[in-house]
Amino acid sequence: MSPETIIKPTNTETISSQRIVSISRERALHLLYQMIRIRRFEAKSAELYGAMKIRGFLHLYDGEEAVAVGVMEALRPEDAVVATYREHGHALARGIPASAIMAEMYGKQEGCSRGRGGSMHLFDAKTRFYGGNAIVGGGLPLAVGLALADKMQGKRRVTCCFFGDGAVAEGEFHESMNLAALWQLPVLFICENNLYAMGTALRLSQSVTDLAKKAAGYAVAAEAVDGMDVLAVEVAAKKAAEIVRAGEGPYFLECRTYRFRGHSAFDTELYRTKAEVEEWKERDPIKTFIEHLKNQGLVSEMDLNELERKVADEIKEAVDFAEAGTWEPVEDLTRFVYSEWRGV
Amino acid sequence: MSPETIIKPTNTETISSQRIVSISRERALHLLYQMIRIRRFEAKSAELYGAMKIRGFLHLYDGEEAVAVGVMEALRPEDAVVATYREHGHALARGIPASAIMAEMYGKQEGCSRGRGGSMHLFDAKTRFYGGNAIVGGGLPLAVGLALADKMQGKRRVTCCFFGDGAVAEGEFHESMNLAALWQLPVLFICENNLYAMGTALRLSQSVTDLAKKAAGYAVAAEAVDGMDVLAVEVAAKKAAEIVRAGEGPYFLECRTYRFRGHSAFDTELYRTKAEVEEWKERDPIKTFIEHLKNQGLVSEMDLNELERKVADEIKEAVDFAEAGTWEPVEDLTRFVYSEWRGV
Amino acid sequence: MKENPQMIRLTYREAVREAIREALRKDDRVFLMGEDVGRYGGCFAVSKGLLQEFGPERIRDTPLSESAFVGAGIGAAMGGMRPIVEIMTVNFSLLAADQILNNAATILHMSGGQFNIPLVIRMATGGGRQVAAQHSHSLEGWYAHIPGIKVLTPATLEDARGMLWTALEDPDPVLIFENSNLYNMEGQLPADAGPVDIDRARVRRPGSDVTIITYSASLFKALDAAEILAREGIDAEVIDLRTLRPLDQETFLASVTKTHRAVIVDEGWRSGSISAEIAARIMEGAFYELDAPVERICSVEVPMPYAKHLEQAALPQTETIVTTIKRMMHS
Amino acid sequence: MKENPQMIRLTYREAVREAIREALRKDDRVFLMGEDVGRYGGCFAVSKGLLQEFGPERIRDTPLSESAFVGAGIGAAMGGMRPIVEIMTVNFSLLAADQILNNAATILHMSGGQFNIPLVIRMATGGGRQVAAQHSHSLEGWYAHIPGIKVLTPATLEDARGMLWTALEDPDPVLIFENSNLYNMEGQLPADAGPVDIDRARVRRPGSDVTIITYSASLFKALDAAEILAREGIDAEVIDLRTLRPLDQETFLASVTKTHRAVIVDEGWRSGSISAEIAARIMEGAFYELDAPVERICSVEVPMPYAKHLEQAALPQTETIVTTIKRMMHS
Ligand SMILES: Cc1ncc(C[n+]2csc(CCOP(=O)(O)OP(=O)(O)O)c2C)c(N)n1
Ligand SMILES: Cc1ncc(C[n+]2csc(CCOP(=O)(O)OP(=O)(O)O)c2C)c(N)n1
Ligand SMILES: [Mg+2]
Ligand SMILES: [Mg+2]
Repeated sequence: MSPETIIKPTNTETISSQRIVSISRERALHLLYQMIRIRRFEAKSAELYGAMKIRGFLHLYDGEEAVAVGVMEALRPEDAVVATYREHGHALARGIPASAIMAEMYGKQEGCSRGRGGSMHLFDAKTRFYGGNAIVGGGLPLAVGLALADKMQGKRRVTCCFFGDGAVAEGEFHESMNLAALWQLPVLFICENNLYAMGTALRLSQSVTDLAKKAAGYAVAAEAVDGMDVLAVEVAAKKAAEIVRAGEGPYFLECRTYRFRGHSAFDTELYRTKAEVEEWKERDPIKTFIEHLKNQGLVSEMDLNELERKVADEIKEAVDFAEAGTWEPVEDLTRFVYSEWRGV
Repeated sequence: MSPETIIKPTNTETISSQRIVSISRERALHLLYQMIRIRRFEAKSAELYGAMKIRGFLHLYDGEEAVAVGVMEALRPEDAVVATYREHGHALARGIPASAIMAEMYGKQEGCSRGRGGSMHLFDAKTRFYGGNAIVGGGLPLAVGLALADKMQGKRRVTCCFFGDGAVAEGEFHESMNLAALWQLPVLFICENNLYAMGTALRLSQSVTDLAKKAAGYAVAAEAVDGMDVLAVEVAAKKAAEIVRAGEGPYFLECRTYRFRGHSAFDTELYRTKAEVEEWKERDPIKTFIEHLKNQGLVSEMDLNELERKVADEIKEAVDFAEAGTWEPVEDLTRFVYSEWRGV
Repeated sequence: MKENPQMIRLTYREAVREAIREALRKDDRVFLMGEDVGRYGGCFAVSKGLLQEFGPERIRDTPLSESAFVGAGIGAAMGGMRPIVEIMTVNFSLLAADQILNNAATILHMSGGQFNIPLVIRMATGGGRQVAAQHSHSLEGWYAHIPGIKVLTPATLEDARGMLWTALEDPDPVLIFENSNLYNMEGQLPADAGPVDIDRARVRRPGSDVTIITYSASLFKALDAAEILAREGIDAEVIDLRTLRPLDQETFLASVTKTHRAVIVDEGWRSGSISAEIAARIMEGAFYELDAPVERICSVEVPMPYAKHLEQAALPQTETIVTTIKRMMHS
Repeated sequence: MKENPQMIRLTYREAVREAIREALRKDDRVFLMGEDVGRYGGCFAVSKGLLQEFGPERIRDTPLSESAFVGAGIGAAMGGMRPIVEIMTVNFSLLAADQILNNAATILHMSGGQFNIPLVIRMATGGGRQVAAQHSHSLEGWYAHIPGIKVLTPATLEDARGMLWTALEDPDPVLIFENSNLYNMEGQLPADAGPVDIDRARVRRPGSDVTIITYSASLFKALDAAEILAREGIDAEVIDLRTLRPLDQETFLASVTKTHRAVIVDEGWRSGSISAEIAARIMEGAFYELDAPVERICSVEVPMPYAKHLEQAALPQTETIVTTIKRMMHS
C-alpha cells in the first residue's frame, strides 16, 4: 500500500518568505556554514551508526537545517534552549562543540552528557542547552518553567523550545501553551512541522493541519514561516524573540519543513513515496540558499570549497576526539542519580 | 483579601438566548419538574451531609440545573452519558431513580453503584450512564472511546460528555477534542462553564476565556449558550445532537452558568463575594423559567404546588429507600476488582 | 536548641503551613504553585492566608494542568528557583507521572550531572475519608520505586514542620506525601522548631519483643497497637520510616536484630508495596536473626470503596496489628 | 492438539503479529490502535502488513495522545469493542497512567460491577538497546502493584503467540509487556499454536538445588545460568512467572519447598520491585523451608545510561546469576 497522497512542498504558499531580504556576504557565509556543518555532521553520524560506533536511536536533521540555524540567530548567550531527540542541529547551532556531541554519541566520558545521554539527550550547561528530550512533548513544560524562573527573577531572557508537528497532539502542548500565555512567560515555541510524526502524516494526526492557527486558542501570537528558507526563519525568529524578550508573552512560530531521511535509522519509510521526498529535495534549504547567494553574487565556488574544507576538518576533529575519548569507569555507574553535594 | 473583581452575570450577552421559543404546557411542566427535582434533591443531600448520612465529597449542582435538564432532552435512550463528580443532576435527568442515587450516597448495596462509588461515582448500565468521574478531564477520553465503538459498530448513537470550565485546561481535553474531530466521532461535548474551578476563576486558568472559541483549533462546530435558560440549552443541544447523530462529527456546546453553592461541602468561598453570588441568583434558571411561564400563562401557582408535592414525595421515598437499604457484607469487599466471569 | 523552648499548640496543617511560610521568608527563590493554593487557600486549607502574605507571584494558583505545572516546576528549579509544587491528591499526580519519572528523576543522570532539579512536590495521600477510588490511594510506596527522586512521609508534627526546608535544600527532586487524615491532628511543638534530617528512620517507641515498621498515618495505629500489646506483656518497638526513598535499612535491621520479629504496616496495596521491599531487605540483611517470618499488614487490594464499613475493612487497622503480633508471638 | 503438529519457524515479533492477526480475523470487535501501528508498520515492525490486510479502521494510527487513545480504548471496550491498544514503549505509558490506574483499574469497582473493561494494552519494555533513560525502563513489575488490571509478560514464542487471545477474552483490562530485545528471537512453534492460559507460572527447567524465579527476557539469562551451573553440578529449577499480576505463588512456593533456595531475576529497579514482592511471599509462605535468604538480582537503581558498558552493568546478567547462586550454595 503506497501512501494515499503525495504531500507536495506547497504548504508554504500562504506563508511569508524572505528570500528578498538583503544580507551581507559575511552573514551569508555564516548561515551557510552552520547549515552545512549540520548536514555533514549528520552524514558522518549515519556513517558511524552503520559502523556501529554510534548506537541506540539516531534521528537525523537533514532538510530541516534552516530551522535550527535561523532560529539560533535570534537567541543570545543568556537564553535557554529546550530541544527534542532530533537535536544535533540545535546543539551544533547553539554552540555545543561538535567534538562533545560526537563523543556523546560514542558514549564517552568526554561527551556533552558524559556518555549517559547519547544522541537523544545532549545537554550543555554552558550554552543553557536543557536537552535533548525523547518524550514527545515532554520538553514543553520544562521550557515554561525555565521562562517562569526568568520572569520571577526579573531576567530578560528567552527560552526557546523546539518540538515537532507530532507533539502538537500531546496534552502537554495544550497545557504549556495555555500556561505560558496565561502567565505571559517569555517562551519562544518553535514548531518544526516536517509533516510527519514518525510515519504518521500530519493530516492523520491533526484535525486542523494549519498548526499556527492553534495559537489563537491560547491568545498566543503566531506565524508560519517557510522552514526551508533560512533567511525567512531568521527574520521571523528575530521578530518573535524580540516580542518575547520585551515581555509581551510567548510566541508560536511554525516552521514548515521536511525531513529528508527516515525518522530514525530503523525507518523503512513505507508511509511516503520516494517521489514526494525528491520533490521536497528540490527545496533543500542548503541547495536553494547557495543558488540564491550565487545569483546575488555573494558566494563563489571557492567560498564553498573552503567552507566544506573547514567543516570537514571540524568533523574529522570531532571523530578523532570521540575515538580518543575514554569510557566512564563502570564503578561510576550510579553517579548522577543523586547530586554529590548538599546545601543551598 | 477579597476577590479582585465581581464576575457579573453578563457573560451571556453575546450568546443565543431562546426565551422567545414557544413551548407547550406539558413540556414546560416537564422541564420545570426536572429542574426542581434536582434542586430539591441537592438540598436534601446537603441536609443529609450535615446529618452525616452522606459522607466523602459532595458537589452540588444548584444554579446549573438548566444545563443537565436542557441537554438530556436532546438525548435518546440508546445514547451514552459521561459526567463529572458534580453529576447528581445529570443522573436524575437521565433517569437514574432518585432512590438509587440516594442509596448510593448512603453507601448502601441498593445504590446505583452498590455503595462502592458514592456521590462522585454514580453509574447505571440501564441508562448508559458511564459515571461519575472524579478526575477532572478524565471522562473525555472515555467518551471518545464510547463514540468510537458506536461508529465502528455502525450505531447511530450520541455520546454526551459533561465537563467543567476547569477541565478545559487539562491535556486530556485537547487530546480528546482532536481525536474526536480527526475521526469524526459522535461526541457531544458539553462544557459547563460556571466560571470557577473550585476557587480558581476562569480568567486565572485560561488565557482565552471565551471557551467556545477553543473549538476552532480542532475544527469542531461550537456554540455558546445561556446555561441559565433551559429552553436555550434545549434548543442548542437538540441542534447539536442532530449534527452529531447525523455523523457530521463532534460538537462543542459551552453552557454559561453559575454554581450557587460552594465547590463542595468544604468550601469556605474566599474566592468570590456574596454580592456576586446574589447577582447571579437573580438569573436562577428555575426562578426565571417560572416567571417566564407565568407571564405566558402556562403555569399557575397550583401547578407549582403540585409539582413541589410530587418532588417532595419522590425525595422522601428516595430517603426512605436509602435508609432501608442494606450494607454490603464486608466479606464482599474484594468483589468487583475483577469480573466474576470469563469468556467472550 | 534552647533549654526550655516555649511550646506551641498547633495542627499538622499549621505545621506544614509554618514550614512553607518560613521557606518563603528565608529564601526568595522559593514559591508555592498548584491548584487552588492561593485564592481558595489550598484544598486542605494548608496554604490559607499565604496569598495575602506573599502575593500571587509566590503563591501561584495554576490551571488544572498537572503535567504542565509539575514540568514547569522542574524547569523553574533548573532555572534557579526553589519551587514547591502542590498536587492536590496523589491520584491526580498520575497526570504528571511522565514529568516526574521521565524528567525530574532522569535529567541529572542524562545530563551527566550538569542539571540537578531542586524541586519539592507536595501531595496529599491516603484513604479513610470516604472519597472513593479516585481520591484515596496511597501511592507513596509506589513512587519510592523510582531512582532519582526522594520520597518523604512526615507523620509527626515535628516532621511536617521540619522536613520541607531540608527537602528544599536538597539539590534533587523530593516528593513529600501528607496523609490527609493527619491535617487535623493537634499537638505541641517548640516555637522555634525547625528543619529536621530526612536521612534516618526513627524509633518512636522502643521495645524488645517485636518491631513494627511503618510510616505516615499508620504510625499512630502502630503506636496504639503497641500500647494495647504492652498491657498484654508484649513490648513492641515502633519504627517510623519517615523517608521511603532512600530507605534507612540500618535502623530497622538493627531493631529486628534485637527483637527477632517484624511486622510492617503500610497503607499501600500489598503486592509490590514498600512493605514487600522492607520484608525483602530484612530477609537479605537479618535472615538468621528472624524467629518468625516478617508479616505485612497492608491495604486490601481493591480500589478504595466509598461505603465506610468497606473502606475501613480495606485499610490497615490497629486491631489487625494487635492480633497479628499476638499470633506471631505465640507461634 | 495434533499428534505431530507441523512446526513453523518464526520470530517473537511474528508470533505477536500472528496473534493479532488471528484475533482480528476471529472477532470483528477486535481492532488495533496506537501510534504508527498502520502506515509505519509499528515502531518495532510488529504490525507490518496488517493495515493492508484489515484496513485503517481496524489498524488505527493515532496521533501522539497517549492519554486520549488509552482512554478511548477504555471507552471503546465499554462500548462493546475489544480494543488492542499499543503504547510504543513503557516510558510513554506514564502519559496514560491516569487512565490506566484511575479509570481502567477502578471503573468495574466504582460501578459496583456494572461496567467491565475488556481492554488489552500492549507495550514494549526493557533495556539493553542503548536508547537511554527515557526509553529503557522495565516498569511491568511496577504496574503489577495495581489491583484491577492484569499484567502479562510473555517470554517465549508460545506465550507471545498465545497470551493475546486469552487476554482479549478476559473481561478486565490486561497489560501485555513485550521486552523489545525478544522481537528478533527465532524459534519453532506448531503451525496451529493457539491460546494459552495466563493463570499459571511455568517451570521452564526442572531442578532440585535452587529455584530461579524470573520472567520475560531475563528467562533466557536464567536458563543460560542454569546450564552453566549444571556443568558445576548445581541443578537449578527455572520458573517463568509469565503473569506478574495476579502472581501464581503456588508454583514458586512449591518449587522453593523442594529446593530450599531461591534467587529472583528481575529487570526492574530493585527497590519496591516485583522481586521484592516475591521475596516477601516466599518468606510468608515458605519461611521454614528456606536454607538461605532469598536473593534478588535486579537492575541497578539508575536511570538507564546510554553507554553500552554502563547499560550492561546496570542490567541483570547471566554471570551475576551464576556467581550469586554459587555463593549461595556454598554458604
Ligand atoms: C510520548 C512519546 N510517544 C511516542 C514516542 C515515540 N516517538 C518518537 S519521535 C515520534 C514522532 C514525533 O514526531 P514529531 O513531533 O513530528 O517530531 P519529528 O520526529 O518529526 O521531528 C514518536 C512517535 C515518544 N518518543 N514519546
Ligand atoms: C485531575 C484532577 N485535578 C484536581 C482535582 C480536584 N478538583 C476537583 S473538582 C475541581 C475543579 C473543577 O472545576 P470545573 O472543571 O470547572 O468543574 P466544576 O467543579 O466547576 O463543575 C478540582 C480542582 C481533580 N478531581 N482531578
Ligand atoms: Mg514531525
Ligand atoms: Mg467550573
